[in-house]
Amino acid sequence: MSKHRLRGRGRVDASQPVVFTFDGKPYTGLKGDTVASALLAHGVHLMGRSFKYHRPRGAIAAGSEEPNALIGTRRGPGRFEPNTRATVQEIWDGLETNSQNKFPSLKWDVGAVNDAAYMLFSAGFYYKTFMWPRSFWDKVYEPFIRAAAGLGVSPSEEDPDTYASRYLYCDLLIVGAGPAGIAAAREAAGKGLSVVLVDENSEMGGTLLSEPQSKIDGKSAWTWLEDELAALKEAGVKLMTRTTAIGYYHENMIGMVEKLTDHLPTLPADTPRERMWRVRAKQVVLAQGALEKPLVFHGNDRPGVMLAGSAQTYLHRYGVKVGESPVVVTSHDSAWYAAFDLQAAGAYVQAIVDTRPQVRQDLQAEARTRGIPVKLGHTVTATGGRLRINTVRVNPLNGTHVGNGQWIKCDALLMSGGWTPSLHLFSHTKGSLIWDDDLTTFLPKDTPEDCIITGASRGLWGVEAALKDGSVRVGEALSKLGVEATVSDYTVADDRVGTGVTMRELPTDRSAGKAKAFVDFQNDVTAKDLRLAVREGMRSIEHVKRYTTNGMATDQGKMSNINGLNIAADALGKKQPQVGLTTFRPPYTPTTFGAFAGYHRGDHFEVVRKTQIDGWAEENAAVFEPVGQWRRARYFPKAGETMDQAVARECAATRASVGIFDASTLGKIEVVGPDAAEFVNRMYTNPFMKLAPGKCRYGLLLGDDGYIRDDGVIARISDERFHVTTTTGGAARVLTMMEDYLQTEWPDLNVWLTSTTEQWSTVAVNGPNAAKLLQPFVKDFALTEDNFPHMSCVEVEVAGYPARLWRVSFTGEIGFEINVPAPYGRALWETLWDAGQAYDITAYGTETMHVLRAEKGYIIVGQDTDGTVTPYDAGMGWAVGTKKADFVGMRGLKRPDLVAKNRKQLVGLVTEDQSCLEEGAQIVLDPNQPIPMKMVGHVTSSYHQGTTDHPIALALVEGGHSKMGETVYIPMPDRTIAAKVTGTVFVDPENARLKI
Amino acid sequence: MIQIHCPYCGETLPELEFAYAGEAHIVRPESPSEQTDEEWAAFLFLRDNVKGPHFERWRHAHGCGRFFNAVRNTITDRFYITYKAGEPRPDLAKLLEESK
Amino acid sequence: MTRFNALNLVKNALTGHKNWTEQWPDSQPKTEYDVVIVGAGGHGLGAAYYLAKQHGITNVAVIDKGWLGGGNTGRNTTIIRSNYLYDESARLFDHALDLWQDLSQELNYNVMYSNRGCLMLAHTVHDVQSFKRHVHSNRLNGVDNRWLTPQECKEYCPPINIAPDARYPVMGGALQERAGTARHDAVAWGYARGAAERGVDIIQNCAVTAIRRHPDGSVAGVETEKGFIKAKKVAVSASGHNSMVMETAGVRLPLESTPLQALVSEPVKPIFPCVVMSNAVHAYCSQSDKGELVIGSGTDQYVSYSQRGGLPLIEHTVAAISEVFPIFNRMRMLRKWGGIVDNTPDRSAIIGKTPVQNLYVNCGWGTGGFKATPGAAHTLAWTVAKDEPHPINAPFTLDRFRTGRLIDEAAAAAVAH
Amino acid sequence: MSKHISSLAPSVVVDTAAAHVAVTPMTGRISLRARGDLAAIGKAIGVSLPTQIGICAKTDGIEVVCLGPDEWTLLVPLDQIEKVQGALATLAPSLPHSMTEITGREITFQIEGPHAADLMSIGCPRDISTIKVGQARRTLFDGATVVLWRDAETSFRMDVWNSFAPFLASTLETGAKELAAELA
Repeated sequence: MSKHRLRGRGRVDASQPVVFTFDGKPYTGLKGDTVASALLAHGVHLMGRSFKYHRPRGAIAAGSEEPNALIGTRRGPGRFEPNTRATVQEIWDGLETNSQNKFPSLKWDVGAVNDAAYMLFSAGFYYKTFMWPRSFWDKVYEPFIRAAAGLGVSPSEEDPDTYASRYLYCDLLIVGAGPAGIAAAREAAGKGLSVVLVDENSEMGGTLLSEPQSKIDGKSAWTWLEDELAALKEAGVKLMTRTTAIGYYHENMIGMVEKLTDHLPTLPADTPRERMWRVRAKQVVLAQGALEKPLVFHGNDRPGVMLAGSAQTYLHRYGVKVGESPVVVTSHDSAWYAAFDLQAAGAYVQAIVDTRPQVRQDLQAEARTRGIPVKLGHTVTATGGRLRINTVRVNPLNGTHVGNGQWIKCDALLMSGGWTPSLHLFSHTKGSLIWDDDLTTFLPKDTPEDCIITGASRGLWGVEAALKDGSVRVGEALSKLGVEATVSDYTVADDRVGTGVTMRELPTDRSAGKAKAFVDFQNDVTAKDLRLAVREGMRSIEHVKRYTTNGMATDQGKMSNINGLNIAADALGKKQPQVGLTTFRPPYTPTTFGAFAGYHRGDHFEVVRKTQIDGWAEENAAVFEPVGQWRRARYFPKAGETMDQAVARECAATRASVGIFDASTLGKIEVVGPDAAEFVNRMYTNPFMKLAPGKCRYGLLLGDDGYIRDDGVIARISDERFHVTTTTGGAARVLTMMEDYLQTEWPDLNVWLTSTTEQWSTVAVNGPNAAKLLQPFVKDFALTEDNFPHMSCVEVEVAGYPARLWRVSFTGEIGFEINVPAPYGRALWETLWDAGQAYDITAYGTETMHVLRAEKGYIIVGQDTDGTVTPYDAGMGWAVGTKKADFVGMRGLKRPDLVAKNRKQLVGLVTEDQSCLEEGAQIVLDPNQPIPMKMVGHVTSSYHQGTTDHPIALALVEGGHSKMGETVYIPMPDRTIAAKVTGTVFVDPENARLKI
Repeated sequence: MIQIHCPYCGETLPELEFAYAGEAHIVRPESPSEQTDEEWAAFLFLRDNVKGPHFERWRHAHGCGRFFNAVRNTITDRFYITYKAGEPRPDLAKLLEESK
Repeated sequence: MTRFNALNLVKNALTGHKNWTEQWPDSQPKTEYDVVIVGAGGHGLGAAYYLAKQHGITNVAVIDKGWLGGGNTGRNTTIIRSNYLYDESARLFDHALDLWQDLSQELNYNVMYSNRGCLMLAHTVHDVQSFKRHVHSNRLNGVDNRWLTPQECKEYCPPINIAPDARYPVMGGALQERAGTARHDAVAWGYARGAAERGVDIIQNCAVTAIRRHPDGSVAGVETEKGFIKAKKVAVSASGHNSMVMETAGVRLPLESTPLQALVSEPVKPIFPCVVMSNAVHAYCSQSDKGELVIGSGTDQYVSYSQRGGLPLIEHTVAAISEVFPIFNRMRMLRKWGGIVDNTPDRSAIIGKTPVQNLYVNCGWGTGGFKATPGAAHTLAWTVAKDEPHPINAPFTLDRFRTGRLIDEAAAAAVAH
Repeated sequence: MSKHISSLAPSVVVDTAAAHVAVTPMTGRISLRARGDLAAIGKAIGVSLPTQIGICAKTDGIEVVCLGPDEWTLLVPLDQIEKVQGALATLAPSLPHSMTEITGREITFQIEGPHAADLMSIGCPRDISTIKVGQARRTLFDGATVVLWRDAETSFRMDVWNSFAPFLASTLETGAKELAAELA
């Protein structure tokens, strides 16, 4: 049994010792301990160093609001996280922890020199200096500031754990399982509702865990708690512990993070570390309780200075005495009970120091009975001790006058500045707050959400008040849910209710300018910093916060916001609500990135769409590229080949004999109905009314602004049926755009659209031997020039599968696209592959496809166009049905700038020195001009692996169509390349190769 | 994540099933070629962007696929009403009155 | 006003910091100004500063409905860069970048401009083409931006995952070394202090409810919560609320306002040396001097002024960060917040004159307004002072939406195959 | 890398105490779009078309769900597709409609087991309990559009475009194992 542990006290399991390490030293705690409670049981208060001044710090709290006791936690390789709150982390055998922000050790930290020079590091000091010499900021000052800042160190390895998420719909969600939350749950249970009760702690009970003395309806608090939770469980209430409601989003959506494994000594299989619950509740009850406020005085941050309520928690929940000879300093009744309980547990309370001149008689009597010296109307002006408090200076207060100080020896100082309702989630709802002068705090007012707030979070103190309030307040939610609202009555004996006053900085006889009275502990913001900010013109609390960083530490102002506001308001001479409260922002407590990422990491980060032929490509060593959501085979290297070599081989083989290509990702839309032709005609620039069934036509799709959006080949299958193809990346966009026009602008048209992208696997075979390869597999249909000319389509059987066979070419060679129902795609591919061996068939990927099409001047939307290109710019005026009454984009094309002279137009480029241009390279007319140069265009596509005897490029060039034969220049970092402007067709301009 | 009532499905569903589709009741002119440049620019680009009740379109993209109209308060993000495409613009004053 | 320097800091330290003076006074509106600027963000305050400093126009009020710097100035992820594709954009943002370099000295206020470099990662073949186009265009425009291989990306920013089998493999990156970050609040405060020192009134917590016009159509002044304020000229720079304010003057804008979210992690020791942007994955990250990872999220899809934003977007953003920087998966999010951004159809700003005489606008900065702050402010001041476009802001007219002469940085990165 | 999935090769994706997930064999599917005299269509194909979105109807060998105000998906045995197509074709031109075969487009996962509904809740943002037994909905699962059929309290079918199937199979496998671990 460690020195400060009380046998038989607390909810820890004395029969289960747990060994963990802190800074390499092993400590034994008990099952149920947090790191903080276990260290405190060993008398270890020093747990960390502060952000700016590197001052020694201990745990000030016992829960998730802890700003000081932040540690690194490790579970073997890859499982390390910084800034873990020691007051929350449960211990398990083998847990490794370490202190942070210190060098070389926690006890001797050289960073503490900052503390000595603290007068320089006042609020906003860095805005006022580090400006000279100019060059020093990047090289000297900033690196120095950065290295000094930060708390723990980042993880450095990939996280081996998994994370999960789930949606949950329920009738009633209750956040916080203290007395108010449990009472609310009791009224809701057993009424046929789905009820969820959630608490961030490892066990439910809230305040009751720290106040076992109270008796509820005749039962001891802990017995009552046990019975009540069992009854709730029995009634079907979903009870969730270690689950933090992190944010309140639109319309009663609550994000909750459940910690599943951080408390376990061994990790169970298939179990995620954390799970994000996205809860949608019809009604929400917020019962998050209240947080105790520190008092603000010189030296209030020394290890051993702690919130009185937290000392109570350590005593009752963990059986740990945080000091043997504590002093209590308070402005609120509640801390008196901490003194009484500690005294009862065997400590010698040196004094109760209360800033109030008058305190309840019964408390004073009780202190007398217990033999505790009481100092009413006193203040604390200093503390002593290097790494742990050993003395406190106490002075009498006479009005505003501070009398002579007296040092009292102690080993802990328990403070209470009163309580602040926890309004974080309520504020996320955009709920309004109202200032309560009596309680000197904000209280909840209205919220637009279906949300009720109860218990201490609306300013009620005491177990009985909380129980009754929870029971009553949930009634409104129950009525809205259509069940009877019932109310239970509660009688609580030995309840501890109290009142207090709110203090700003405690009065002192020392120079206020030199006092280190901390408001935001972690960020080392003192009361004088806040006053300085106000003096410098920061009048809004947001300005004060941002100028001083008060409330911006990892506790997000839970300890500091209200104290900061009170002091700033005082400095401004205004009431608190006129100064404002900073916005509470999600998450309620710092939340693991992994919990947000959930399943979406690594292979599962985002969907990877695969064609039915993808497996063949994978087995045949394809190199893939991501294209939108798809992965596509980019090229098929043979052993030792580079991409360029592979592409050159694939290009040559296709032009020489036959190549095979998986075109399944092309978007496909079936347009069906009596008005199908009319619809396609309105959407695309080209005329489609007279396209005969069995024929295909290239189609250009514009936006109504006149710019090219997409393109593709469109086949008329029958009078009332079109098979439209789109680009791979554009498929979803185009279908949405078509649906938009159809549903919104032309609902009178009798036509329907169905996505058939994935109905078909599309195998393209191209090359002089394509027809020869394919013919034997095509049932009863001759692939001759006469019977099946270029740009035709037919429904036939291919290799035994029903198919839509197209005679189209994106390569300039004889080309076919065979569409078969998707599942047969791979079988068809393999059939053709096997038969193609006789023709040295070559599989090619997107890269070769790009080269072959560029040699023919076929554009790729999104590469040769960029959203600012018209059909005329692209040299495709032939595709515009100028005689049509209208099509999408027709009016847009006539806008002034779209008909202006000297627009960028698509041309070919051939370099004079046979070098290959870089895609994206910029083009100028005068290579000798100074920078900034007048650029006239850029290279959109460029290849050297193709079948021409020189590299080719496509480019958008100002007035390019009238610059044929002229020389333009491409200035590169090392040289300038000259190129001749040409047409865009580099291979077979007569299209002779298309003929069978 | 807001919740949206699809007037076709008759269900209130999470936003993830829906796609926003811009301001509502912007009708593509009958004869675009007769539009001036100013009129066409207004059709393409000018939007009310109101702070408060906003007429807008949504599509139940991962459900019935329909585009529909809605009035939503852009300050609270709450819907006053959703209604089918083609139905007339609801009386805003009446809607605001009812929502009180 | 006390000069900010090390000597004064030491002097004040020795006297308990009692002698620092107000950085700007709490001004009440006068009845009349030469220029009223609506919106006390970095752009508006900066414009007032340059009006006073460079154009000698000091009878100026900057009016805000809340506290100065409380809009997008105080809510952004502070990325500063100028490697834009089009000449017009590159000139505007590079002008701003030039001003950023010495802004601390100019304002005698350390805005902590840190040119730690901005690396834009390419994850697809299309990204590579697009970013190389940027690199070449920038080079010929005199804007620094260079191409890095995946290995060089990793060396520049070690947390980047360059595994070739990643869902979005890193295929390279475009690095602008002059780019970086700054302390956003300090920019607003520095301009406010500098403007106030030169006689500008900064009027906070005073909403402008309408712009009033003379019978001849020209601007007469602004109606505010504290009454009418006469003004010879009015410039509106109220990001997130420009549509409403301008509507009262009868000017409709091609804007849609959407919620934009951002978040920070808990602070850790230096681990992330630069700014990294990954457009394909939607991951934008840097590390503040305080040690927090500062992460930009996306915009929600719908028009909204709620500053609330949804959880799914944040989930996606954090997943993207973990995808590109897997070592951060066990880090924790400290807080997230929302802003309202005005988006134009071409994602470029509108700066300058409006159809209403003596009414000027500076709007439509989308998610990228912070980096432009000094440049936008400087050229807006010129335009207001001279009633004519500055050569740099001249292309950013309202009229371009009629003519079709857009500056479409978004379309230039369009994806389709 | 996730596996390849084909409706030609039905397979078990995962089998745990919480849920069993399998790829079902290929079945015939037709997307039907129509307005007007739905009774005539119902008569022609032998099953009356439900008019409320999400409602299903079933007769021998043919199952239909209403997915939109003018949209239905028909599930028919492979050898019956032509017959249904023929029956619908006779209605044109007097009754305009669109009929598109989508047999090859989709993969169907059969999801059964005591925690099948919980498994749906890991990827489906809507409230699963509002899909009553015998109904179906088009919705989202882990980012992909799916049609979710509820055949029993603990039995679902999920239709998804085939390219998304490997990704969703991985989600379902992870989830089923996770749910089983909770039971342990």
